[in-house]
Parts: sequence; structure tokens; C-alpha cells
Amino acid sequence: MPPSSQEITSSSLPTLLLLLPLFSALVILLAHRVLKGACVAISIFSAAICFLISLMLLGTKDAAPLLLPFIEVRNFRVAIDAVIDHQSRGMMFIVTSIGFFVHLFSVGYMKEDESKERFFGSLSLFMFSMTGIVLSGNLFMMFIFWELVGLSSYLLIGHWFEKPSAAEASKKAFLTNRIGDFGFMIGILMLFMANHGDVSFSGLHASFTEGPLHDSAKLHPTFMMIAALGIFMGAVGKSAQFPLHVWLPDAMEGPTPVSALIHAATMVAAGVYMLVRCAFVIEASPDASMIIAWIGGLTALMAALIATQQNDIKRVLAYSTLSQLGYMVMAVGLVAMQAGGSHHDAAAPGHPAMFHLYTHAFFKALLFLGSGAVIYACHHEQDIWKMGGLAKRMPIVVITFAIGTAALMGVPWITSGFWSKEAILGVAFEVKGGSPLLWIGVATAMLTAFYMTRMFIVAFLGKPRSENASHAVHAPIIMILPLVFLALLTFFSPWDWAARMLEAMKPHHAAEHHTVEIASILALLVGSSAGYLIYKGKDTDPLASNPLAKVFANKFYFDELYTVLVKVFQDGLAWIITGIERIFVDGIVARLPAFVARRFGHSARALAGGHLQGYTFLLGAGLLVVIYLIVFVLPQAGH
Amino acid sequence: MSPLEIVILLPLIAALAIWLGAPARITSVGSALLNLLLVLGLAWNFKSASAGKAGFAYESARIVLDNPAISFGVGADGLAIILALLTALVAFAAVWQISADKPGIYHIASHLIAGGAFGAFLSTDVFFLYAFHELALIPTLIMIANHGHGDDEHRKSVAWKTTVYLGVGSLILLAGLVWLVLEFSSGGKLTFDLMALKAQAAATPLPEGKQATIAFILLLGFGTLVSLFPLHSWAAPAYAAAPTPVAMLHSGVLKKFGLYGLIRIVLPLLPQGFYCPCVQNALLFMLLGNILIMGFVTIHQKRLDDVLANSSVMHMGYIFLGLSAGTEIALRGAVLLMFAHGISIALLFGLAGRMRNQIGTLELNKLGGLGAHAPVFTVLFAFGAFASIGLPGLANFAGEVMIFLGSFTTFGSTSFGPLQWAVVGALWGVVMSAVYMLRAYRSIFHGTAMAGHFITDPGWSQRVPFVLLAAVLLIAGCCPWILLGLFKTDLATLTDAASTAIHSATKAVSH
Amino acid sequence: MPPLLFYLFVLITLGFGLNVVIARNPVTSALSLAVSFVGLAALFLSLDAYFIGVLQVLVYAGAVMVLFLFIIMLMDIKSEEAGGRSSMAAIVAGVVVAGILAVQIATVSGKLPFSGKTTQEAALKLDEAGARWEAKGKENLPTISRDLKAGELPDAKLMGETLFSKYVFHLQVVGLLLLVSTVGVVALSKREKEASSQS
Amino acid sequence: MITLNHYLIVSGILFSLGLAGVIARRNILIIYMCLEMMLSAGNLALVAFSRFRITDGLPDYTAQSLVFFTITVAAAEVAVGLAIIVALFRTKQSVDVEAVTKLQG
Amino acid sequence: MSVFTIEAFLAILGLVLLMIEAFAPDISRRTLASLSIGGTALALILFFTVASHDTASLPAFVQPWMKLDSLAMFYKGLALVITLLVLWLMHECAPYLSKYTLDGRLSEMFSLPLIVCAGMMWMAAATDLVTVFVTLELVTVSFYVLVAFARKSTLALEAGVKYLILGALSTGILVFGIAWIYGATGSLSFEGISAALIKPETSKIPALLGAAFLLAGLGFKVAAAPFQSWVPDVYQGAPIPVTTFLSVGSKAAGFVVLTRTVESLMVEHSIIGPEVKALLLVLGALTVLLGSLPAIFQQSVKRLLGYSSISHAGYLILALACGDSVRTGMTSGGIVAFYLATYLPMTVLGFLVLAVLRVNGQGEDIRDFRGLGKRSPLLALALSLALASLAGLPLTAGFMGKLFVFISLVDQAYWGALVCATIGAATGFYYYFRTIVAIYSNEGSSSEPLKVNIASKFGAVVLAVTIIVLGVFPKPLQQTLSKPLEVAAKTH
Repeated sequence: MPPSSQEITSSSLPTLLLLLPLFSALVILLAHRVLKGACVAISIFSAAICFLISLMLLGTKDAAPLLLPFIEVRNFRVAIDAVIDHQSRGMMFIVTSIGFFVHLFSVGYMKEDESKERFFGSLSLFMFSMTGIVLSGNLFMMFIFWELVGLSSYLLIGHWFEKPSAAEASKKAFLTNRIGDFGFMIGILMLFMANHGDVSFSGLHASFTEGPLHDSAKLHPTFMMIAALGIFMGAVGKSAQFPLHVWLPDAMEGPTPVSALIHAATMVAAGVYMLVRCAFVIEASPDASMIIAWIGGLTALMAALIATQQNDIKRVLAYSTLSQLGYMVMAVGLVAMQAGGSHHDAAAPGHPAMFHLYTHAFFKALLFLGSGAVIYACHHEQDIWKMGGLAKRMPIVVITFAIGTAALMGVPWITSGFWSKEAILGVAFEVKGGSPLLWIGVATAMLTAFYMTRMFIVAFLGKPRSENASHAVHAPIIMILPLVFLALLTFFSPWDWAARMLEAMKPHHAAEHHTVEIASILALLVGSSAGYLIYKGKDTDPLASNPLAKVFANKFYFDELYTVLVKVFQDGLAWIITGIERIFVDGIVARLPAFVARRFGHSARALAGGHLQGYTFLLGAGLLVVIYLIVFVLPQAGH
Repeated sequence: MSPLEIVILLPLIAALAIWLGAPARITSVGSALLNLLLVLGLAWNFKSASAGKAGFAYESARIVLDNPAISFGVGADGLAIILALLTALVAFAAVWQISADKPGIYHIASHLIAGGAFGAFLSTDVFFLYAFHELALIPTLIMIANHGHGDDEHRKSVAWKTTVYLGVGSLILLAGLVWLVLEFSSGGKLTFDLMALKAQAAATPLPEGKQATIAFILLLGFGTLVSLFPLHSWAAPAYAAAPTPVAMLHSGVLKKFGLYGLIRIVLPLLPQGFYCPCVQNALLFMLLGNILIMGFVTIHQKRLDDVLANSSVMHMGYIFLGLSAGTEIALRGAVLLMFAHGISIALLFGLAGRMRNQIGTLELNKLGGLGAHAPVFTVLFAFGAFASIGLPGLANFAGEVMIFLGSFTTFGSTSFGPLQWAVVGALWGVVMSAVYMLRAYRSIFHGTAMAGHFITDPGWSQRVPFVLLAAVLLIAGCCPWILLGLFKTDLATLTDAASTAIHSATKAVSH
Repeated sequence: MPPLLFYLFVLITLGFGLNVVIARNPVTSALSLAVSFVGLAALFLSLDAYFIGVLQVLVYAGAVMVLFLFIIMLMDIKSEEAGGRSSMAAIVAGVVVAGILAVQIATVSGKLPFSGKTTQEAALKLDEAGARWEAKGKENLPTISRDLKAGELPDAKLMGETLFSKYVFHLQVVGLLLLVSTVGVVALSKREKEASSQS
Repeated sequence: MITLNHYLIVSGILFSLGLAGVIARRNILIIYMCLEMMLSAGNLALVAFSRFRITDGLPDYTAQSLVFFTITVAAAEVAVGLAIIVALFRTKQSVDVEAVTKLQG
Repeated sequence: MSVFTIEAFLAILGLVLLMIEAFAPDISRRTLASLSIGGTALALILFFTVASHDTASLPAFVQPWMKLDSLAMFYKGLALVITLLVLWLMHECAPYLSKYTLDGRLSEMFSLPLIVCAGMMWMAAATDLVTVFVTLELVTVSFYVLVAFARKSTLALEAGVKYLILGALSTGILVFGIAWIYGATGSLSFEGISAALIKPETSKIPALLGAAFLLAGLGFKVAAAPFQSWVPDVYQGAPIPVTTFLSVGSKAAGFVVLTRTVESLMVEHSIIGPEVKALLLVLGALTVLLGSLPAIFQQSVKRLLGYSSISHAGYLILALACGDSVRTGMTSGGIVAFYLATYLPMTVLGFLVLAVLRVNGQGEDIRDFRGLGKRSPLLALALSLALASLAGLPLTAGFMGKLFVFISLVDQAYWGALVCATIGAATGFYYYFRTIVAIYSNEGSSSEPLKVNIASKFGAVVLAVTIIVLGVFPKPLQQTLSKPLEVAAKTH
């Protein structure tokens, strides 16, 4: 029978969604010599189409089409299959829309770059892999694309690979993610084993809710905890949670659009997305959810603290991204704690983490692109202390930037950031044992307000502090447009109708707890006013001398610590083990026997020493031995 | 005459022809291409052809000796076909990339090695299976000793080490095989025919203790040839010193013989022995040695060829892991990984060789910034490098992941056995391989180039072999089911034997 | 043979044999070897192997020893040219090896079932042997049976009979061997025609 | 009384004497003499055995004929051997075993 | 036609040639060579065509002493072949050999091998120790002459002296052994000995003593440790053709006697069987080690081949020790014969190349082989084949023999001996490949092509092909040799 239109869309749209960017990536890889500038067009075109498709998808109803049998062994199969539900549809929209805008923005931003073909190719590759993650219907598929986004981020961070810092940053990013994936894989394998080889989300969900794994939380708590934490470790790597957060700030070595798309809005959020996807796994282990929540909270606070003392505009934003991601992860943990082992459908619409992801995606992308515009205007000057007074020179940029900042600080009632943050703090408030996390959240909010104010004031107000700043030029229209669009999205996203339409699962209990509201509003006021008072009209950072501030400025010395760890536990160990391997293993297995053989052979040569007497003696002695053996030994030996 | 015999003889004939003075390059590349097409054809036609007994196709046998019954028997099941495919591909690439200024012996040696590999993979008679592998060793050693890299004395010593090492290994192997034949030959008369041996093994399996002993001897013998830790120390120096085509062929193809032998001979004939706890635990220790210890050793290397050589030693551990898991998924994964690793390491060695020719050194700290000068070269190298660190979409990933999955098929259980712990170690190995590969990649292609240390992109004709290999990596990585489809059935029987053995073993443990 | 004589001849054989080994001068050695062989021949006689005994005297004590002496004279090797003293080690080695070997043989030599017998105990039964010979009816050698009947051992005849009836082929081969050795000797010891630098 | 044992022991001692000479002496001529001694020791043993292994009333003449062949062969060997030794003496002016130590290792 | 006729013909031909040399001194070497070679070839043809395999066909006066079982026929054939090859090699080497002989004359070199051949053929069929002793001495004495013949070369002379002294010593030991065996068993024929050894009343210890001396004496001829020390020196010193003759001919002769002796000593239910077996195992293992390990250091290929022949002797002794292998249906004698048959072409090929190098004024050291791959690709390839085969690489003749030995060892679970055999083989890989690598190495001492006459080329090709064929398709040879099993079955 002919497939109904619904089926067609449900299987062909996702396929298209996947294949278009892949296609453009491949074309660019193979033919960029021929196509030259056309590459850009191809890439943008594919991004645009994807945007449209994801819009079309918004209407469709849930489905789980199989796209490709990847590995098939008799009854076992690892498939590339899409799951289309509210979550993936919403995420698809975020990815493709921001992706599209970033493509546009890049056309302007990368104009002078001589290898922009490579850039756009990698962008398409990223779009492909990200789409894969969003659509993936089982953990393996997710892992596959998980690694692929890692690759594309590696390529994009290292876009200017002649710069050693960029090269190092890309390497660092990939390796840190690899460590996360190590745990991720273990988690997957454990689930694979526990769930009889079925790691599709639907299958897992089924067996966790009423299937064999239903009360695994009680039966084997440790196993479930390790499994959950394994899965979480993947997220830790990808979403740059403590302690694997170190790569994200360095990733700012990449071109700014990349930072906006990958390292702010989408890829880093993939971790959260994945956690929400398999929330039921985490719920199965209260301990795990507790740990996750706390790691999220710590990351949020720590990143916020660090952000207060960064001078590179992009780094400030990077750390704010970290801390917002911390929020989301904390939210995941909190919701799981709230579930407390009992399985309510956590993936149902209205997960605060997803909501914050959604709002954050837009305003953070906006902020990054804005900063990109600023940097572009200031001839790739990134130090905020060398800017200033830009408000007059680029009004639109500044306005959009201000909207973004407001959203990030969570200005009450009008900004998206406010609602999503409230949602998270609300959960923290509800969950018993969540109060410390609540206060961490509030503190983070205060700090956020503080450092954003600081950045805004220092960068845009006052008078220019450098040549570049004073001759800042206004960005071209192609870069302005995305800013505007994103500003609009930022503005409208929290409204119910928008949220419903985009299926951004606006939480049901946003803005209920007045204590929380008051707390966060107070935090906002305190933070921003502090920032205003301290930095108003300053040309240098007054806090720089403060020892505590130094600690923040140096990111709690994490990089130094890790450098030492790598030196000792990797290179040192490698040195030692190599020595052992060369000396002992090779020595015992190979050199010793060889040596013995040579010695023996050498002394055996003496038997043919050339002296007749020696030979005759040997003959005689041999005769003796033979007689002795055969006459006096062997008969007794009892053969 | 079976087409497989042509496949085996063609390279040998080509070598002979070149020796007799035929134009080296044309003959060699031509015959290699011909063989590649032939093998592809056979693979294509395999499904329909595989009507032979026990899933073997294109069978033929010529009696060579009556008692012990030895016959030059060839035949191909999916496993053999895949490895033949690997051989054909790598051989083609290897002979193509030999630069014109090299003497004919390069081509002769390459073809001899290829012929030996074909013979080893395609014979259905234990005797010839063993014999062809040995045949392939001589040219390897001669080439290392006479045309290898490094100063004369170093080359020679490496060559001797390899010679004696592999010699001892193959002799241990021979002893094991002879014992096997003696045990499994039914009714007084000895036979080396694999089918007959299998039949006898199925009819009257040996007591487990004896099985375990023989299996362990064979494991040591084959293991030496595959550089199983701690019998590995010949491999890295040999590959580092070997001339490019030899390195490609030996590390890519010939080395797989040991694993092939284990799958082909040990698993079906001695399942209880191979999967008895003692042998298994020993094997797990050794392969973890391969993965973790060699991983660290590789991280420590300072020259690209050393990195590649050691990494290829390290990656053997994963394939052994697949064997030790023994489930069908894992075994297929192992075979897939054999193929993938062969292609990727051949690609990497080939490119490294080209780099050595142009720059003259492979010292990592003397290189840099090549990415800007030779983008095509860089991309090709990236294919190899990322494949070998198991990036999805390239062939190695599918194999590795299948091995991992196959090791976790103790369904429903929520506790780790030794195998699962080994997998955890292996997963950390994946991280380590990423570390050394990216370090190498970064210091060669990123940053800024040293003065005078430039390379040029390969011209169109020079690209052919590398592009071919890269393409294979991509295809096999994106659609592994194509390869996996080649052997639907033939591993099934084997794995049933294995799984029953495993279960009995686990029972033995649990009781 | 009475023990006394036996021991006398043993003394001669071994004593002069020892002298061969220890004498400094080759001539002395050669002569003592001859004497020792004579003693040995006497032992052969004591074993009723008259023909062998005679052969021993003729071939060894006669021909071979003469040959030796001739060569020694020809080269006129003085004891010092004969090579310096052997090293102590060599001597010790020789003594030890020989001693152990002798002991070993001695221990074994008693182990035979009939090694305790004397010649008297293991007496020859000449008459029945003679009867057997008659029964064989060997016309060509009637004397053998006659002698046997007469109670004396026709050693040479029996020996000859054995050699020329049973061992003809071997005799031929030995003849061949002798010829080969002759030719070899000629080829090896002939002087070169034109006195060239070598030899 | 004199038993076979005595003869065997004598032959054994004679053999050992010869061996001792062969090992200990350096003069090739004397070594050669000692070899002859060893041969005749073998002969003595053979004769003794043949005497005590009485076959139909007579000594075993097969063994004695072997002795005969041994003696003959020994003579031939002596001839060839001395020829070689002479050749050696011509080239090296010495019959010391230490004159032939070029081939070694 | 009786085989004996052929042997007699050879012996007489040898005599005639000797006489010619004696009475017509100015006859050209070429005629001599062609005469002897032609004669041997004729004998060979006759042997393989019309010779009868029936013991009854022998003349009456040799019948009691000879038995024409297939083993005997095989070794006779082997003797003929090797003699022919040696004579041809002699002819090849004549240019450089004549420099070292008296007045540059080689006549004995062409006549003595014929007599040696006759002796070996007789020995192959001998059934009693008297015949063995006489023929063995015929061969040995002729070899004394042959080894020392190129007496103007001091090395050859030295080799001659060493071979002479040690050979005579071994003869003495052999005689003593025969005496004691006779004393213990009362018989000199192999049947008689084994018959006596089956009887329980036979006194064991004296028999063992006899066996010890006998094995020591024969062990010297086959270069078994610890009686092997003469081999390297003599092989290195003797003229190349003579060395070839020694390493194949005399060794084969020694082994046929050893085989028959061991078979009669180790006949089943023999009272001394186990001891002899154990002793042979020990000696075999020791021989393998003492043959291969010192070879690591050799620089002279000729000497190297000497050592290699020792280690091969070790494998053969192990084969003998294992006794008849029921599984493969081959007697130990059959295995030994097979091994020797495969050993012949590779050794001769090796020496042939040495000879060619010598004729081209080169030495015998490994460094003289450098660049041979360029100077004469054909010889290079052939020699590499020969060496690979000596190393026991599969698909060459050398492997099958080793395989049979391995099968026997594993079958009887003699792990110690197996380990020694393995070590030996592994070392072999080293020193043979060292030479192969030298052949194909770049830094050739000189690179002008070698002068190789057509005969040598042809010979090399034939031998190489033989190696391959025996390695890949050993069926016919093995079938001719697995006949002895029935014979053995009949005898026991």
C-alpha cells in the first residue's frame, strides 16, 4: 500500500535534514578548488533549506522512522533512526535557525579569510552531525554523531591552525571530549548489557518505566549509578562541566561565529539535550541525580566567579556560557531528584533545563554574534579595556547586545532569561535538599548580573581607550540582520504562544514561588548595581590587584593544574612505561635468550678450536660420556 | 582451476616476470590492478557462488602428499574474501606508490608478500596456510635488511631480530599445528585438511585440558606473528625501519595472518580450550598489555614512523579483545577491524613514506605547518589518523564498537566480569590513541613550518593509491553492512561453538 | 697357557705399550710398539689364534713398524723437532680419560655370562668338529678333518677356508682398498717434477 | 686361572693406553702408533671373544676373519696416513699437532 | 641385470682410470673427466632402468652379505647421483683445483670417486658388520686421499691430517664396538644381533657397552655430537667437490649404516632398546644445538655449511631416535632417507655456487657473496632457494624432512628434544638469512658480472627446480620411501 503523506514526511524530511549538510560538506571537501566562492553559497543554501525543513517539522506529529541500518548481525542491529518528538523538533528549530543566522553572519565575518571554503565545509559538517545528535533515536547513533560534532568543533576551533594557540585549543577540545566519551561509552555499554541489547530511547524508556529495569534503582543501585554517571560523563565533556570545563574557554580561539553557534548555542547544549533524553536513566539513581545537580551548580558558580575577572570579551561570554550550562545541568539533576526514583515522564514537555537551553541558545548566540560584530568593528581587538564608547559608533549592535545582556542577567518579566532561570530556581526550591543549590543559583545570578554589567559598561560606555575602538566601523548589513533576528527571537521566545509553537516546553511552574522571584530580583539588583558602581568610568580594573580576584582571573589555576597532571600522569608515566617495556619486556623475552644463545654458541666454537689434541680429547671424553650414560645411567633410569 | 589459484599465483608470476626483466612498474601495477579487479569480482559474485561445503566457495584441491594428507586446497568463505580484498587493495596501493627511482626488487618483494598473504588467507589446508605465510616473510626481511631506513647496522640488527623472533614464533606455531593434526586426524592417517580436522573436532572434541594446552601454544605462536604483548618487541622497530611498501603490506596485511589463523583454526577446533578461563585470563592480560602499555609507549614516541608502528602494535589488542569476547558480534567486529586497521595503517605508512622521501626526517619536533603547504596530503593523512583513533564514519569505528558491544552481551547481568573490565581498559586505550595521534597530527600539520621542511601535494597519479584507501575507509565506515553482509553464515557455526564454550566456561567459573 | 707366561706377555704388551706413549724419542716408541705387538701376538697364540698371531707379528711388528721407522728415519726427526713437550693439561686429560675408560671397560667386562670361564673350561671339542667336517664332506680340504681328528687345531687351514669360501667378496674389497691406498700414497708423497716453491 | 675377563681387561687397558697417547702426545707419528695400538686392542677383544664363543667345537672364525680384515685395513691406513704425514712434514718441516691449527672456530 | 654388475663396473672403471693415470700420465684431464662422468652416467641410467631389485639377482658370493631392500636401492641411487654431481663439480673446479695439486694433475680425483661410489653402494646393502667395516674403510681411506689431495694448499693438507687422525681414531672405536657387540650377541650380522637382543638371557650391560662404542664410531662418520668437531675444519679445508662428497655422500653412507644398526639395536622387545633410544635423543638434541649455535658466528660460508650439516645430522638422529612413525606410515629409516634426499640438492647447489665463486677468483666468505644478486641473478636466486631450503622454509625441500621429524617428536611427546630442534631451526633462520641478505645487499664488493658457464647455469636451475618440486610435490619421493614400512613390518 502507498505510504501516507505523514509517513513520507516522517522519514524523508529527517533524511533530507541529515543529508543536505553532509552533501554540501562532501562537495566542498572534494571540489572546493573548483567551486571557490560557490562553496559559501552551497553551505548557506543547505543551512537555509534545513531551517525550512525544521519549520515544516514543527507541524508533524511524533514518529520514529528508520533511516539506515548501520550494523546488522542476525538479531542485533545498530541503526540510524530518527525520533521526532517535541524535544527533537524544538531542538531542531534552535539548531537550524541559529545555524542559518550564523551562516549569514559568517559571510560577512569571514570575508577576508582565504580559506573560507574550509570554514563553510566544516560548518556544514557540523550542521550534519548536530542534526544527527538531535534526531538520534538510540544511544549509539547519538554517540556516533557525538564524536562527529567533536570532529567538526575540532576543525572549526583549529580553523586558523597556523596559530599555535588555536592548534592547541582544538587538540585540547577534542581530547577533553574524548575523556567524556570514555565514560559515555561505558554508560551506553552498561545500559546495553542491562537492557538486553536495546539502547533505543523508546526501548530503554519502556523498560525503565514498566519494563525489567523498573525497580533496578533498588535492586542494583551502584550499577545504575555508575551507568547514569557514565552517561553524564559524556555530557560533562560535551557541555564543559566541571572538571572537564577547561576546553570551552580556549575554544574561543575559533572564529566568533563558530563560538556563537557551537560553543554557546547548540553543541555545548547537546550534553543537556542528551541528559534530558535519557532522564529516566538518571532518575533511576537518586545518588547520581544528586551528584549531577551539584556538579551543575558548582560549575555555574565557579564559571560565574571566573567570568568576573576576564578581560577578553569572548572569554567573558564563554564563562557565562559555562555557568548557564551549569544551570541547565543542575536543572536536570534537580528534576531527577524531584522524581526521586519514581518514574514520571521527565522527557515530557516543560523540562526547565530544555527551556533554559532554548532561551539561552538565542540570547547567547545573539551576544556572541554581537561581540563578533564588535570585534570585527575593532579590527579583531578583543580586550574590553581597549574598547569603550562603542555605543555611539554602532547603535544597532549595542541595542541588540543590550537585549541579550538583559536576557542573560534575567531582567524580570520581560526577558526570556528571567523565566527560564526562575523555572530552574523554582525546582531547586521545591526539591527537598535543593536549598543549597537554590542559593548557589541565586549567587550565580547575582554574579552574572555583576560581570555582564561590568562588560557592558567597560566595552560600550565611557570613551574609546584605543585606536581600534575610536575608529570602530559599523558592521555590514549581512552581519546586522542576524543580530536583529536573534534579538527578536530572544524577545519573543518566552511568550507562551511562541513557546508552545516552537514546542519549547515552557515549564508549567514558572514564576510561582515569590521567594524565588524576590531572591533573584534582589540578586540582579545587587549584582548590576555593584558592577555599575565599581566600573563606572574606570579605565582599568580596580579589582585586579585583589588577590581573590587574581584567583578568578587565573581561572582557579585549573589549566596549570591540568598541565601538571598531564605532565606527570601521562608523559611521565609514558616515559617510565616505555623504559620498562624496552628494558624488561624486550629484555626478558628477546634479548636475554639471544644473549644466552650467543654465549653458548661462542663457547661451543671453542670445541672446534683447531687443536687436534682438543679434538681427540673431545672424542675420548665424548666416548666416556656416552658410555657413562648408556651403561651406568640409563639402565637405572628405568626407561 | 579455481579462480583463487589465479589470485594466488598472479603476484608470484608478476614477481617472476619482473625478475626476468619485464618493465617493473607497468607489470607490477598492472598485475596488482588485475588482481584487485579479480578479487572484487569474486567478492561480488560470492553470495551466489557460496554453495560449497561449510560456506566455502571457489574450492579446489590438489593432492600433494598422501600421508600425512596434504593438498593444495583453496577456498573462500566470507572471512577469506574480506582479507583477500584487503590484500588486493593494500597491494595495489603499495606497488603504485613505489616511486620510479626505486629498483625492481621493491616490486618483486611487494608481490611476493602479497602472494604469500593471498595464499595464507585462501588455502583450506593447514600446511599451505602455514607455508604461504612463511614464504611472505623472506622478502620482508631482505627488504628491511637491505633497503630499510636507518643506518646499515641498525637495519640489519632489526632485521635479524625480526627474523629470529618470527622464526621462533612460527616454529612454536608449527609444533602446535602438528600436535593439532596429530590429535584431530581420524583413524591413524594424518591429514592437514581443515575441513577434515573440523569434522573430527566436531565428532570427538578433545578433553578441555589438552585443548587448552594446544590452544595456548597456538596462541603464543600466532600471537608472536601478530605482536601480541609481550611477544611484540619485534614489530615496532621492524615497521619503523621497513621500506614503505613493505611496511604497508606487512603491518596492513601480513600481520593479520596470526589473527586469521586464530579465527580459522583455533576457535573452531579448540573452542573449549581457547575459552577456558585460564587461557582467557592470560589472553586478556596480554591484550591489555597491547592496549595500555603500548598505548603509553606510543605516546612517548618522538618520530612519526615510531608512532605509527607502535600504534599498529597497540591496535592489535582490540582485535584480540574481539576474539576473546567470542560472540558473533564481537568476532565480526574483529574481522571488520582487521580490514579497517589494515587499510588505515597502510594509508598512514604510505603517506609517512612519502613525507620521509620529501623531507628526509620524521622527527615530530622538526616538522610543522604542513597543513598549509599540502592540503590534499593533509586531508588524506587526516583520514588515516582519524580512522585509526576510531572516529565514527571511518571503518575502524564500526569494528571497535562491535567488539565492545560483543563483549557486553552477558545480557541482564549487572556485574562486570574480567572481559568487561578489559573493555573498560580498552576504552581508555581509545583515549590514548587519540592523544598520540592528535599530538602527531598537530605537530606535523598545524603551527608554522620549519625552514626547508616542506612537502608538495601528490600529483593526480600519485594520489590514486591514497585516495583509494581513504575512500575505502569512508565507505566501509559509513556502510559496514556491505562488508558484514559478505559473511552472514560462516562465522555463525563458529560462534555457536565459541558461545557454547564460553557458557560452559562461565558455568565452570560460577560453580 | 700357564698364568705366569700370560702375565709375562701381558706385562710385555702393556709395558712397552706404555713406553710407546711416554717415550720422548719416536724411534723408541716405534721399537717398543713392535715389542708390545709381539707380546700381543703371544696372547693371540694363547687364545689358539695362531694364524692371527703370526699375522700380527708379520704385518704389524714387521711391515708396519718398519714403515714407521723408515719414515722416522727419512724425516730424521729429532725429539725436539717432534714437537715440544705436551702441555700438562693434555697429559692430565689423557691420563684421566684413559683411566676412566679402562675402569669402565673393566667393570663391564665381568658382566658376560662366560667371562668367568678359562680356556680350559671352554675347551675346544676338536673331535666332534672333525666329525662335522667329515659329515660336510669337504673333499677339497680333507686335511682339516684329519688334523681335527688328530686333535690339533688346523688354524691356518680353517682360517683360509673361511676367508676363501665365505669372505671372497670382502677379500676383493680389501684388495681394492689396498690398491687405492697404494695409489694414494704415490699421489700424496711423490715429489713434484720441477722443483717448485711448494713442498 | 686366566679367564676371558683377564683378556678383556687387558684389551681395555691397551685401548685406553692408546687413547691416552692419542690425547696426550703432540707428535703425529706417535699419535698414529697409538691408534694402531687401539686397533690391535680391538683385535685382542675380538679374538678373545671368538675363542670363547665356540661354534660347533671350534673358535668362531667369522670373528677371526674380521680380525684379519682389520689388520689388513690397518696396514693400508698406515700407508696412506704416513704418506699424508710425510706430505705435511714436507710443507711444514714438522709433525707437531700444533703445526695444523689454521682451521678453527 | 644385477646391481652388483653395475657396482663392479664402477669399481673396475675406477681401477682402469687409475691404471691409465699410472701408465699413460700425459692423458688429458678432459678425457679422464669425460670417461669417469660418462661411466657414472651410464651406471646411473642402467641402475634406474634395468637394475633388478631382487636380492636373488645378486651373485652367490655376495648374496649372504647384501639385502636389496628399498632402503638399500634408494641409497645406491643416491650414491650414484651424488657421485655424478661431484665428478661434474670436480670438472668445474678443475681450473682452480689444479693449482694446488701435484703438477696440476687431478686424475685420482676423477677415479677415486668411482671406487668410493662402489663402496657406498655396497655399504648401503650390507647386512653384517664385517661387510660394513670393509666397505666403510674402503670409503674412508679413499676419502683420506681425496681430502688431502690438493696438498699444495696448506689448508687442504691440514684438513687431511685432521681427518686422518680422527678418522683412524673412530675406526679404532668402531672395531672395539663391533668386538663387544659380537661378544655380547655372538653374531656379526644385523639379523643375528637383533635376534640375540630379543632373548632375555643375553647379557645387557656388555651389549650396551658395545652399542656405545659402535654408535660413537658411526656417530663420528655422521658428525653426531660430541664427535662432530672435525667437521667444520675438514669441510673448510677440503677442496669444494670433496667437501660436497663428504657432506652428502659419506654422510649418507654413514646414515644408512647407522639406520641399520639402530634398527637392529632398537628392534622391538630389544633388551637395550630404551637405552639406545634415550641416548640417541640426547645426542640428537645436542648435535642440533652444537651445530647451529656456533654457526651464528661463521664468516666462511663453506665452514657455515659444515656446521649446518652437523645440525641437520642432529635432526636425522632425532628421527632415528623416534623410531618408525606409525601415523605417517614411514619408518625412521624412510624419514632419514627422505631427509637426505632433500638435503642433497640444496647442499650441492650451495657448493656449486661456492665453486663458481672460487673459479672467478673469489673467496668463500659471506662478504664475497655481497652483490651476487646483481652479478649473477640466476645463481643468486638459486642459492637463496638452497639456503631457504636449508633453513627449512615451507614449500622448499628442506621443510618436509623437518616436518616429518617434528611430527615424530610431537607424536612421541619428546618435548625437550623438540625445544632443542626449535632452537636449532630458529638459529638456522638467522645464519642462513644472513647469507641471503648478503646476496641481495647493495654494497657489493665488486659488481662486474660473474663468468658462469652454461653447464653450471643448467645445473643450478635443475637443482633449484628439484628443491621446489620436492618441497611442493613430495608425494612420489615419499611413496617410494614409505615402502620400507612393509619391509620393516615383515622383519619384525
